[in-house]
Amino acid sequence: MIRYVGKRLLLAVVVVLLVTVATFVLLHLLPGGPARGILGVKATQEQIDAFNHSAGFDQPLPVQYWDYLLRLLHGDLGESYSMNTDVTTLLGERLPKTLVLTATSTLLAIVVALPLGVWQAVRRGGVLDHLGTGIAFVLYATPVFFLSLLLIILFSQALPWFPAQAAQGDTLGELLSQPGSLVLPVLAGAGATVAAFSRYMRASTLDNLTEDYVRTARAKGTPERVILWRHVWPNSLTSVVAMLGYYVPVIFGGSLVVESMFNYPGVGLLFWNAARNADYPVLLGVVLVIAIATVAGALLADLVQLLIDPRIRRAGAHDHA
Amino acid sequence: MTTLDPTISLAPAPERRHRGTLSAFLGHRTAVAGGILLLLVLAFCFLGPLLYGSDQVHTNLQAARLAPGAGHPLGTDDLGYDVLGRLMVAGRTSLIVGVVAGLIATAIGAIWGALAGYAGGWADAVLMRIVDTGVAIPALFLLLVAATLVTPSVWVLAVIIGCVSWLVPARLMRAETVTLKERDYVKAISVLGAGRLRIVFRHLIPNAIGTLMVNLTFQIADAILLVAYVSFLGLGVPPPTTDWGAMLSKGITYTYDGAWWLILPPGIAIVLVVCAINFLGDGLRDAFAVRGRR
Amino acid sequence: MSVLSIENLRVTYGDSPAVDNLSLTVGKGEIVALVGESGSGKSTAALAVLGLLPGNAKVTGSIELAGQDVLGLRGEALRRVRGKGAGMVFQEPMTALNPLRTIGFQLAEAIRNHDEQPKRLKHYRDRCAELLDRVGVPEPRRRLDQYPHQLSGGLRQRVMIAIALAAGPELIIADEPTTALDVTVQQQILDLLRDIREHEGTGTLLITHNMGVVADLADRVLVLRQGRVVEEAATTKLFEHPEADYTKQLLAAVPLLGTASHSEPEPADAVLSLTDVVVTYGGRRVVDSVSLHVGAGEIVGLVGESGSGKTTLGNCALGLVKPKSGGVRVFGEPLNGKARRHIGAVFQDPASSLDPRMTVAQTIAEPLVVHTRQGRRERLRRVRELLDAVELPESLLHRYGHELSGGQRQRVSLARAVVLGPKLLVADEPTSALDVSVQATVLDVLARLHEEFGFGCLFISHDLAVVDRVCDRVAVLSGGRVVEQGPCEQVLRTPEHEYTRALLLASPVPDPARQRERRLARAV
Amino acid sequence: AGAREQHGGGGQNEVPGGTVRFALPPSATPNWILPISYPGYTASYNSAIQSTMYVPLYAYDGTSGAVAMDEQASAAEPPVYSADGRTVTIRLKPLTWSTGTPVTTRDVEFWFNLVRAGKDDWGAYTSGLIPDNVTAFHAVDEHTFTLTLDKTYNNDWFTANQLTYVIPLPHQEWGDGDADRTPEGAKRIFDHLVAEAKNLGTYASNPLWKVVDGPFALRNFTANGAVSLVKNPRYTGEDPARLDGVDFLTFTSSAAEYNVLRAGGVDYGYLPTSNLGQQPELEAQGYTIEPWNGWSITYIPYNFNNPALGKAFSQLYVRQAIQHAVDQQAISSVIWRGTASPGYGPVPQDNDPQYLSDRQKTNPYPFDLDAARNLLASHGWRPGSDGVLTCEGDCGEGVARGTRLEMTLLTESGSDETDGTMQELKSELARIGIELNINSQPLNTVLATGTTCKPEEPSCSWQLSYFGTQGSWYFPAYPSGEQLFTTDASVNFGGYTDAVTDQLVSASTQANAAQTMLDYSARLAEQLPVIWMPNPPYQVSAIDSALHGVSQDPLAGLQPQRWFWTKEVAR
Ligand SMILES: Nc1ncnc2c1ncn2[C@@H]1O[C@H](COP(=O)(O)OP(=O)(O)OP(=O)(O)O)[C@@H](O)[C@H]1O
Ligand SMILES: Nc1ncnc2c1ncn2[C@@H]1O[C@H](COP(=O)(O)OP(=O)(O)OP(=O)(O)O)[C@@H](O)[C@H]1O
Ligand SMILES: [Mg+2]
Ligand SMILES: [Mg+2]
Repeated sequence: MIRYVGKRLLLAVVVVLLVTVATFVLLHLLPGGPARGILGVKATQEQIDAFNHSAGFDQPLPVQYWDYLLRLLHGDLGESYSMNTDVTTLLGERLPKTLVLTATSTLLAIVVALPLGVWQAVRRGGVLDHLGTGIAFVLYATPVFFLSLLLIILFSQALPWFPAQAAQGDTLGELLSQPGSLVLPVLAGAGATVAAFSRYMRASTLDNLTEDYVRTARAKGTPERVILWRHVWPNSLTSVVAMLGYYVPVIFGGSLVVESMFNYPGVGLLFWNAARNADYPVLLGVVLVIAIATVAGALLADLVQLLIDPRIRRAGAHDHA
Repeated sequence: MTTLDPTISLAPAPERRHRGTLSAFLGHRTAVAGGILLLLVLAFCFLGPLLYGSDQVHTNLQAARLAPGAGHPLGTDDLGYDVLGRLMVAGRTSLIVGVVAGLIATAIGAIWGALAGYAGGWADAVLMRIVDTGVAIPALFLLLVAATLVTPSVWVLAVIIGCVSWLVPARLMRAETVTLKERDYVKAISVLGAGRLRIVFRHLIPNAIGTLMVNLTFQIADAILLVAYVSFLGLGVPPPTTDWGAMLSKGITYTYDGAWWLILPPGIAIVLVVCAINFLGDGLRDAFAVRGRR
Repeated sequence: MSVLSIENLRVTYGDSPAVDNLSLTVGKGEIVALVGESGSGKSTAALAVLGLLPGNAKVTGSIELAGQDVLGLRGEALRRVRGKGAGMVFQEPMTALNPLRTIGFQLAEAIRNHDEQPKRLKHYRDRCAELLDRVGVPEPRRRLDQYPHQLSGGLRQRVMIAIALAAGPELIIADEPTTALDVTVQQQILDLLRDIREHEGTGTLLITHNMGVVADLADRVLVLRQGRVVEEAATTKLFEHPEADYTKQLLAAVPLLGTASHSEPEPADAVLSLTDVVVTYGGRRVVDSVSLHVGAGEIVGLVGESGSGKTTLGNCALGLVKPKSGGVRVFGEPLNGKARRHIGAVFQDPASSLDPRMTVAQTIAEPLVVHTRQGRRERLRRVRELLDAVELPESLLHRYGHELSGGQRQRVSLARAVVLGPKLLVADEPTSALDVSVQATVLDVLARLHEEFGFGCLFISHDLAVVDRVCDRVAVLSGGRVVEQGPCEQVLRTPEHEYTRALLLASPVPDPARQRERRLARAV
Repeated sequence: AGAREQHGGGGQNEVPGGTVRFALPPSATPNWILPISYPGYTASYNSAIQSTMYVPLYAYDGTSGAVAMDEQASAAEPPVYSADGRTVTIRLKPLTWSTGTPVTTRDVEFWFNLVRAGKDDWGAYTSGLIPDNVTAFHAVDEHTFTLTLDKTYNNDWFTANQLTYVIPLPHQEWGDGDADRTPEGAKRIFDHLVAEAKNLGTYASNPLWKVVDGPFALRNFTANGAVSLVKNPRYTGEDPARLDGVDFLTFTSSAAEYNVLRAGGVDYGYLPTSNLGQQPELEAQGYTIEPWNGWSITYIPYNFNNPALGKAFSQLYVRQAIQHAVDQQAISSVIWRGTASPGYGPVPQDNDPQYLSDRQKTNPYPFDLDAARNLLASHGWRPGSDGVLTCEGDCGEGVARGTRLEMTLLTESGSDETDGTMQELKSELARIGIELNINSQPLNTVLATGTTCKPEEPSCSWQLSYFGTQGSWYFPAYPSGEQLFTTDASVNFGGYTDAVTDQLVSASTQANAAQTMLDYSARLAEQLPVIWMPNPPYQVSAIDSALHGVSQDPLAGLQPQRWFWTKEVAR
C-alpha cells in the first residue's frame, strides 16, 4: 500500500512537471510577449527592451524554463508583472477564497446530488425520476453566466434576500463573516455540478442494484432501506468518487465565471486576467496550482477509494492509469 | 457417441442485441422526444433561412433594438439584425461546432485510448500521463492560446474545441479497451498474428462504439456549452458570424432593459438543444446497456 | 410434512413462459434436485420461492413455504419469510457477497434480520463464529473480519451456506452451489450440504445441471425442460431407468470416465515442446519448470484445479505470455510470425470468443485476411467448407455472434481456428461453459476436425471425463508443476500420484450407487 | 463636458464629512504609490490616487470646464518664463508635509536628482525631454527656484506636458542628507524607494508613505486593490478635503459592479452602456448618470509598412474612401448610445476651445458611401466576382495590379460596443467593396502585435489595429502629436510619415505660436494618418445625487477633496 501511494505520488510529480513544460511552451507561442500590454501604449522601445531583458525573455526558452524550475524549487513563483505583488502572496490571498467557494459548492453538490441520484435510481422510470432527470439536464444545460444572472435577478433584486456580491475584504474571516453573501455564488457554482453528479450517482446506483449481492441481501430478509444504504450506497460511491477527482478543473473553470459575476476576486479571475495580460508568472503559478489540485484530487479520490474498497486496499499495486 | 438433435439443444437464448437496441431506444420516450426536438432545431437552423429571409450580413443601426413586432417577430438586436433570423444562423454555428468538435474529440480520444489500452506497459503509461497532463491544464488556457494563434472561424473553433476535449473519451476508451482486450476473440486473433492496428481498428474501436456513441452525444452537448462559454469570454467566432452563446452573453447585458427578446431566445435554444442531446444520449445509454435492461 | 410445496407455478417474462406448470414438494430433511439445461427455468423457479423475481416476471400458481403462501406476501411480510422460511445459496460466491463488507457483517445481518429484538451487529459475533465453524470454515473468528476477496471460492461458498443457515430455516435452496468450484472443493461442499441435512434436518432444493452432483446428493429428481417437468423420480430410479427420452439423452451426453478407448499414439515430431518453462507473477511461480510435448497429430490433455497454471501454460504456447525461463518451441523453432500461421486457438467463453460486431463469415475469414491474399470469393468458398466441417448450416453465415447459441459459437471459433489448416491447436476449456449436451456436440466436431486436419492439440480442461474422452495423453498440473503425465489409459485408470487420485475420486459420476461407493472410499 | 462641476457650489446644504465609495474600473487594482511612475504601473487610477496625497508642481484638469491648469491643486504659482524662453522661475506655495516640515525647493530638487539618476526606470521618460531638457536647477530661496532649459520651448507645452511631471518629494524623510546630489547617491535612494514601493503589502504600514502634503492620506491599501484615503488633517494648502475619506472599491467585472450599484453599494460608480436604458430607474434610485469624457482621441492605425496593402494605404484617396464609410454619427448614437462622440482629427474633439481647427471640427469626410465608391472607382478599382474591389488600372504609386482591398482588422476583444463598432464598419466597408476581416484578441495581444515594423519582417503582417475601447490615446494637458504622428514617434505604430506633419509638430512644442496646433489639427484631419473613430467616454458614471463638487476630469484625474455630501452618510 505504501508502495502504491509512493508510486502514485511519483506519477503525480511527473504530471505536474509535464504541466509546467506544456504551459511554458504554450505561453511562448503567444505573440509579442507581455511587454507592450504591461507597459501600455505609451511605452518606448527602450523600455520594452529593458523589460524583456529584466524578465529574461531574451534568453533561449530552455534556459528560461530551467531558471523557472530552479526558482520554483526555492518556492519562488516570481512576481506579477501587472499587479506589483509576488505570485505567492497573490495565490496565498486568493486561493483560500476560491477554495471556500468551490469546496462549498462541490460539497453542496455532493450533499444534494448523491442522495438525489440514489433516490432517482430507486424510483427509476417513475414520474419523480423523470422530473429529476429533467431538472438535472436543464441545470446542466444552463450556461453558468446565465444561471448567475438569473440568481441575482431573482434572489437579490426581485426578492432582496441575498447580496449580489460576495463579502469584500482581504481575509477569509471577513469573507466568512457574511455567510449570506456566499449563498448565490455557491448556488451558481453548484448548479452544473449537481446535475452531473446526480447523473453519475443514478447510473452507478442502477448498476449496483442489479448486482448479485443485492439479491443475496434480499434473500436473507434484509429490509430494502438497509440494502440501499448499507450495501448499495458504498458500492456506488466507489465509482463516483473515482470521477470526482478529475472534476477539479471543471469546477475551476466554472469558478471563473462565478467570480466575475459576483465580484469575488479569486483564482479563476486572477487566472483569466493574467492570461489576457500575458502576466506569465501569475499564469504559470495558477496553472501549477490547478495542476497540483487536479493531481491531488485524483490522488485523493484514489485514496478514498482505497479506504472504501478493501479489494484495492490489498491489491494496491494495480495500475489504474 | 451421442449427439443431441440440435433442435432440442437448449443453449442460452441468443441475446437479440441489435433489435433490442433499437426497440429499447424507441421505448425510451424522453430519448425519442429529444431526438425529435433535435431534428426540429436542425430544420429550424438549416432550412429556416429558406423560409424566413433576413439580412444577417449587414448591420442596420437605424433599426437597432426594436421590440418584437411586425417585420421582426423577435425584434432586433443592438446592431439591427433580426433576432429570429440571427437565431437560425447562430444555431448553425453552435450546432456545427458542437457536432464537429464532438466528432473530433471522440475520434482522437477513441484512437488514443485504444492504442494506450491495447499497448499496455510503457506506451500506456506515457500516453495516459499525457492525458493526465491535459486534464490538469485548464481548457480555458488552451482555448485562449489557440484563439490567439489563429483567428477562430467556425471550423477552426470546432477543431480547437475538439482538440481540447478529447481527454474524456480517451480515458473512457482506454478503460473499455483494457477490458475488451481480455476478450477471447481479441486473444484468438492476436494469436494468429494480426497487427496491432488491425486489432485496434477492426475489433476494439467497433466494439466500444456503444460507449463512444453515448459519449459523443455528451461531447456534443458539452461542446455547445463550451462555445457559449468561449463566446462569453470574447474568444468566439468573429462577427458577423455568431452563435447562441455570443447572442446570449451579449443579450444578458440588456437584462435590466427588459429586452427579453435578446436573452430568452438564445438562452432557451441552448438549454433546449443541450437537454435534447443529453436525453438522446441517456436513451442511447439505456439502449446499449444490456445490463440495465434486465 | 413438506416444507415447500409449489403447485402449478407458471412464470412468464414478457410472453414466453420460463416456468410452466411446475409442481413440486420438498419434505423435511429431503434433498430434491431440479435438473435441466441452461435456460430451462431452474433459477426462475428458485427465485420465485422467495419472491425475488424481477419486476417483469408474471407469476401464477401457488407456493407454500413454512405454511404461508409466498405469492400473496408483500413488503414486510415477504421480508420476514426470506431467510427465515428458506435460506438461499447462489451460484457465484464472489459476486453474491458484498465486496465492501466483512464476512462478519454480512453474516450478522442475516441473523439480525430475523431477531425479534434486533441488537447491534457485534452482539452476534459468537453466533456468527459458531455458524462459520458449523460450515467448516477454519479459524472462524479471524474470518469474521475478513472481506470476501480474501477468501477462496470454497470458503466463500461455505460462508454463503452459513448465511443461508443463519436464521434457522426449514429449507435451503441451493442454486448451482458448486458450478464455479473445483471438483475437490465441490465434493466438500456437497458433503457439507449432506451433513447439514443429516444434522439439522432441513429440506434442500438443489438446482444443478450436473448429473454427477445429482447422483451424489439428491433423494428425488425433477428434470426440467423449457420450463416443464419432463420427469420426476427417485434418484436411483432415474439413473437406472430413465423414462423420458429427454432424460435419456441428457444422461447419455454426460462423458464418463474410463469409457473411452485409446489407441496407442504414433510417435511423431513435436509440434509444441515446452521445456522447463517457468512463469512468475510478482515473484510467485505460477508455472514451475514444466516440460510438455505435443506431437504432430497428438491430443494432449492438461488437467488440474483452478489456479494450477493451465491457462498460463497454454498462453505460453500461444506466445501470449512470455515465460521467465525455459524454452517454447513450436514446430521445432522458437515462436515466430511464420509459425503463427499454423497455430489455432479456442477459448473457454463462447460469449466472448466471437467479435460481436462481425458476422460468422467475417469471423471465420479473418485469419485468411490476415495471412493470405485470397480474394473475396475464394475466402467465401473456404468459409463455406469450414461451416460444413463444423456442421453448421449455411444460413448462419451472415448472423452475428450474439445471434448464435453457445454451442454454435464454439463451433464457429473452432472453424476460425482451423481455417488455415493449423498444425497446432490450443484449446483452453473450450466446452466448460457449455451444457453437457452441447458439450457433446462440440467435442464430436473437434474429434472430426482432428481427423480431417490432423493437428496436434493441447487440450486444457478441468473435467477428467472430457479429457479422457478426447485426449491421447494427459498431464496433471498441480500448483504449477506437472505431477504426473502419460497416456490417458495409464494416468486416469491407474494413477500414481496422490493428487491425481484425489482428483479422480472427487469427480462425481452420474451413478448414485458408484457415488456411494466412492464416498465410502474417500471416508477411509 | 465637465458639466457636473459646481453642482450648486456651496449653495446646497453641505453635510460635512462622510466617506464616498468610488468604484474602480473592472479588474483594475491600484498598485503603485510612489509618485515617481514606474514602467508597468502607470494606470491612470494610480496617479489619480497619488495626486491626492502628493501635490504636483502643476495640476491640469477639466474642473474649469476645459482642460487647463488647476491652480488650487498645484504646489506652485504659475511659472514665469524668461523672454528668451530658456529660463523658468517658479515659486512654491506654502505647503507643509504631514510631519510639519514645510515643502521647499529642496524637495523639488530632490525630485530632479532622483529622476535624473533613475530615468531609465522612470515610467514617463522620453529621451531628450524632461529631465534631459532641464540643464540646471537653481534654488533662489526656500520657495523659489529657476530651471534652465536646453532650448526654447512653447511655454504652454512645457508647463502642461513637462512641468506637470514634477512632484515635490519629502526630502527630509525620504532622502539621506545630501546624498541625492551625487548620481550614485540619488540612484541608491531611487532604488530604495522603488524597492519599498514594490512591497505592496506594506503600503498601509510603511512610515515612508505616511508623509504626505496633499489633502488626503493613506489609511488602507490591500493587495486586492481596495484603497482607503482619509482626510489629511495637517494639510495646509488652499484645497482641503471636505470629506472624511474615500474608499476605492474593486470589481471583477462591470456586470458585478452594476449589480452592486443597483443594490446601492456604490456612491460613485459606472454602468455599461448597454444599461443606459436604465437611466430613469437609476435616477429614481438617486443616481445621476453622466458620461465622463476623456481628453483623448480614438483611431485605427493603418500599417503603411504592410507588404500587401501598405502601398494602397499610402494613397490618400483610399484613406479618404475608407473614412467616408465610417458612420461615426450612427456608431456614436446607436452603439455607444450617445456616450461616445465622433472624432475627426488628432486633437480631442470635446472639451477643447483652443486647439481644434475648423477643418477638424466640420469633418472633412462625412459618411458618404457614394463618395467612397467614386473615389475608388475613379482610381481604377473594379469589383471582382465576389464583390471585392481589385486594382485593375493605375491605382497609384506602388499599388500592384490585382491588389485586392481585403484587409484584416486586429481588434480588442471583450467589449460589446467595440464588437458592434467593428461589425458596423465591416458592414459599411462591404458596401463599398472592401472586405474587412475582424480578428478579436485581448488588448495585450493587439498592442503587442500591432507595433511598428519593417515591411520585410514577419511581424508586419498586421494591417489595421484597434485598441480604443476606452479611447486610443489619452493626452497630457497639451494635445500635441510628438509621440503619435511624427516619423519616428514611439507610438506611430503604422509608420506614418509626412514631412509637413513632422514640422508642424515640432513647431507646436517649440514655438509659442498657437496657430501651429490649429494647422496640425487641420492637416491631419485631412491627411488621415489613421481612421478617425468615435471617441468613447472614459466611463459612464453613476453618481449619488447627494454627492456634490464632482467634476469629471477629462485627464482621468480625481479631485475628491472637493467632493461633499448634502446628506448624512453613516459609514
Ligand atoms: N429477468 C429476465 N427477463 C427475461 N427473461 C428472463 C429473465 N431471467 C431469465 N429469463 C429467461 O427465462 C428462462 C429461464 O431462465 P433461468 O435463469 O430460470 O434458467 P436456468 O435454468 O436457471 O438456466 P442456467 O442453468 O443457465 O442458470 C431463460 O430463457 C431466460 O432467458
Ligand atoms: N495476469 C496475471 N497476473 C497475476 N497473476 C496471475 C495472472 N494470470 C494468472 N495469474 C495467477 O496465476 C495462477 C495460475 O493461473 P491460470 O489462469 O493459469 O490457472 P488455471 O489453471 O487456468 O485456472 P482456471 O481453471 O481457474 O482457469 C493463478 O493463481 C492466478 O491467480
Ligand atoms: Mg440459473
Ligand atoms: Mg484457466
